Amino acid sequence: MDVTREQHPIEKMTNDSSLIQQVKRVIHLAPLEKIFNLARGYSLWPLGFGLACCAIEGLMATNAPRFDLSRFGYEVLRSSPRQADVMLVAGTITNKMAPYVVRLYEQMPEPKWVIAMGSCAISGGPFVDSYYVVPGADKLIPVDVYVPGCSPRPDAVLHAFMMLRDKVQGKVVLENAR
Amino acid sequence: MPGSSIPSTVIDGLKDKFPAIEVSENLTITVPEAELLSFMRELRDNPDYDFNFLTNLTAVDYPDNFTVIYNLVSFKYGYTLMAKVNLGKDEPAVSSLTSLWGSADWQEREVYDLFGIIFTGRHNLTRILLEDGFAGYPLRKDFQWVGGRE
Amino acid sequence: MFGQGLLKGLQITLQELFTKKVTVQYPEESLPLAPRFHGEFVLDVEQCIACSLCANACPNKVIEIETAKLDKKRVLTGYMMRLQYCLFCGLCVEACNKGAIRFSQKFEMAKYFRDQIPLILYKGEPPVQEEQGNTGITAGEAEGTEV
Amino acid sequence: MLRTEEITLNMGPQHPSTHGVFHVVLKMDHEVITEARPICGYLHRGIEKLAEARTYTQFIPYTDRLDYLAAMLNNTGYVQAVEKLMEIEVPERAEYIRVICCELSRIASHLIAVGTYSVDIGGITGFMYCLRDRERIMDLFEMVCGSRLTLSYMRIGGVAEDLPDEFIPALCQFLDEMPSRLDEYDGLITGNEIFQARTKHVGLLDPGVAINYGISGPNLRASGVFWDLRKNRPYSVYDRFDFEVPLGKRGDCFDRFTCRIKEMRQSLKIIRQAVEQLPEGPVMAKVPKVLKPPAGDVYHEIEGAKGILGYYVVSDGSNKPYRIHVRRPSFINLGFLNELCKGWKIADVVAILGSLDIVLGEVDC
Repeated sequence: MDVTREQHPIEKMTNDSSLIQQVKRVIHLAPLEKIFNLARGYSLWPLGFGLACCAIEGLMATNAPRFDLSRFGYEVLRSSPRQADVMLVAGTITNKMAPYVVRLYEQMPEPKWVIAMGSCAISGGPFVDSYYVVPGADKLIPVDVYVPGCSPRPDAVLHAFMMLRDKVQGKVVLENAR
Repeated sequence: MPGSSIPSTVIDGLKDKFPAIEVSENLTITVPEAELLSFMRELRDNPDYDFNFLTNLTAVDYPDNFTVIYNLVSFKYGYTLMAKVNLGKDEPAVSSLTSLWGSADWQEREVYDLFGIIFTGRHNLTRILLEDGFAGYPLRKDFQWVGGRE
Repeated sequence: MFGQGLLKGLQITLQELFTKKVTVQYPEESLPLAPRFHGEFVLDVEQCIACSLCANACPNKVIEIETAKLDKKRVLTGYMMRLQYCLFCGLCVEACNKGAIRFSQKFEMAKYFRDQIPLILYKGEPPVQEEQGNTGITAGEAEGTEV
Repeated sequence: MLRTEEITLNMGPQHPSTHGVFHVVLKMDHEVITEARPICGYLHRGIEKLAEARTYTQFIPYTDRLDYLAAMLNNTGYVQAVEKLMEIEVPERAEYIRVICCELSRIASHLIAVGTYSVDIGGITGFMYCLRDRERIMDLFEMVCGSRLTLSYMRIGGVAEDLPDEFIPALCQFLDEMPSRLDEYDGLITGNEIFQARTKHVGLLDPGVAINYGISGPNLRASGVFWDLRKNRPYSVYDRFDFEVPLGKRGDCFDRFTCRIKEMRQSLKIIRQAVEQLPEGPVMAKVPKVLKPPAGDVYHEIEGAKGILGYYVVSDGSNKPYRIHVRRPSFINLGFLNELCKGWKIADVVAILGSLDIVLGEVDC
């Protein structure tokens, strides 16, 4: 089938313009994408965005000389979400902060990934019973890797980054993927 | 602990000036709401006490009443003092101390935010921690909420 | 003199070039962990008497114990820790009289899916009922924290 | 002076210099700040409400998450408040261990303050050096209680466990090496002309105003007010140690910064004395399994890393606290930000905010 920009197979299936746009954006040339992903996996740029305690361990201590995130090429902490690939949700998301977390995520360019670090980001953690806490980052945004711990060690965060790298590069077959 | 609590002679002097105050065993002073501002002004301005530092301001929701607690420190003498004001359950209001101590500003806003106690005679009494549209006052005992546990 | 502070700083960083490196090459070599390190939990099932002291000591109701009655003796049939709520404070380990629940040195607990996070430390079949013993009383339910 | 149209600028909630999720609405006339309205609460988790559903011991881990940079100090403040309420006598050895851990925690907190302040001003190098040395304290904490950040080491009546055997030699090595490291910071950060140009005579805090606004800790002492609870109202065993309270002169950002570096030196001095005097004995007083303090209330203050840390505990005689309120130093120090920023340029806001050394977990509680 001749796939050109004008004659995309999806146009034969539906008339929904937004869906057509979405599919055109998502479907890429597979071999090229593999090379891209290989490169992406080795140069993830995290968003310099800390919420609570985990930010000290996940962003500061991992960047510090002891653990040194730059050995992997991930040290480029961008303060602007427009330049970041990975969002490290490090800390408790409260109801007041939730809209901003979503907005930051939406501002990040595709493709983007999210690591939920610590109990709070996974499920609200110690504060799950509170009146003002969002029970988990995945209630707001899709999460790729969960790092249990309160707070996890910097090595555990490095491990999560490497797991994310494997996922980005397609090295792992995700079991029971939905 | 040395120099921690206020000597009883000073308390006696205060009692003479403000007969309405009650002093408990551990030298906690309960002040009627009407006299709070003048009592606090006396504590701050009288050189015998010189309570220049309002360290803590909070409230408790007791079954019968709200209690606002003030912790004062005098840097000059090292005295500390705990003062309490009891307020009624419906529409609790107390006069603000922002004219005396700047540190009362944010702490009063916090108490307003979490307890719904109105501080009269001050500007900008808005919620500080929660967002403006939040319903209810979470630290009241009758506050109902749903947690996020699965 | 202007620039003196800058030179001093450069001198310090230059000296640092010749000192021992502090970076740990993490995936290849691992940092020596302290013996008391709070890692993943391990349960010594032989030791556990299903007293649920750990579940009661927990600040956040993380531990869920399922027991069954067998000859007037409580037997453990299930032990699950919902690690997504855990504070890793160690109060449960401290509460255990038998030393059954312990911390291990494993800290690489990252998962791709949320439903893989709860840590099932023991899952046994309920023992054969000789009398009409009741099963499935969870410690968590007794506290009123149904999942 | 020529006036221009007023501009409103939002700084935060996600901003690298706000040290967390903090929001300042800056109203500016050209480059000059006319109003800085801080908006906090982005990390409000309702810890005080959660405390009412937990027992006295179960609340200890939650105190870690207030000021997560100095968790030991938070632990200590809370357990001492409950001990005061229950009139528990803590064993000597436990008191000394508490002092050692508290001062280590203070150093760790100040190291982060110094390091991040260096980043705020524009020098990444200082941050790397501070974090390198903080890792050593984290190692010590891991030896003692198994965690790095959220420690939960203190218990009502003592400490959780005795010090491990390898702790004291490692601590002594740390104490020997740390003074030279502090000299390094002085050379790298304090002595740097660019740093001095951006912090000296910026954000002046008048001592009288500072006291009126309840500002405490190094921020107050930088203005020249001698008020350190470890000296003025010694709690625990602080009256047995010989140390000085560093004071600033002008009360500007530079003084607030150098006060922290000087305080680290004093903390090292305290730890060294505590290690020398460390007695043998039990580390836990005899306390009942279920803690039921008598009905009543107590307010206890300690000198935290950021300022005066107070715990107000109300008991109704049951095993759960009726109410716990924390006097959080960062929260009250932040109340003065508006006045402190007025009249300064926009670049100075970062310098002023960084010098106040706030922790958002503590501000929002």
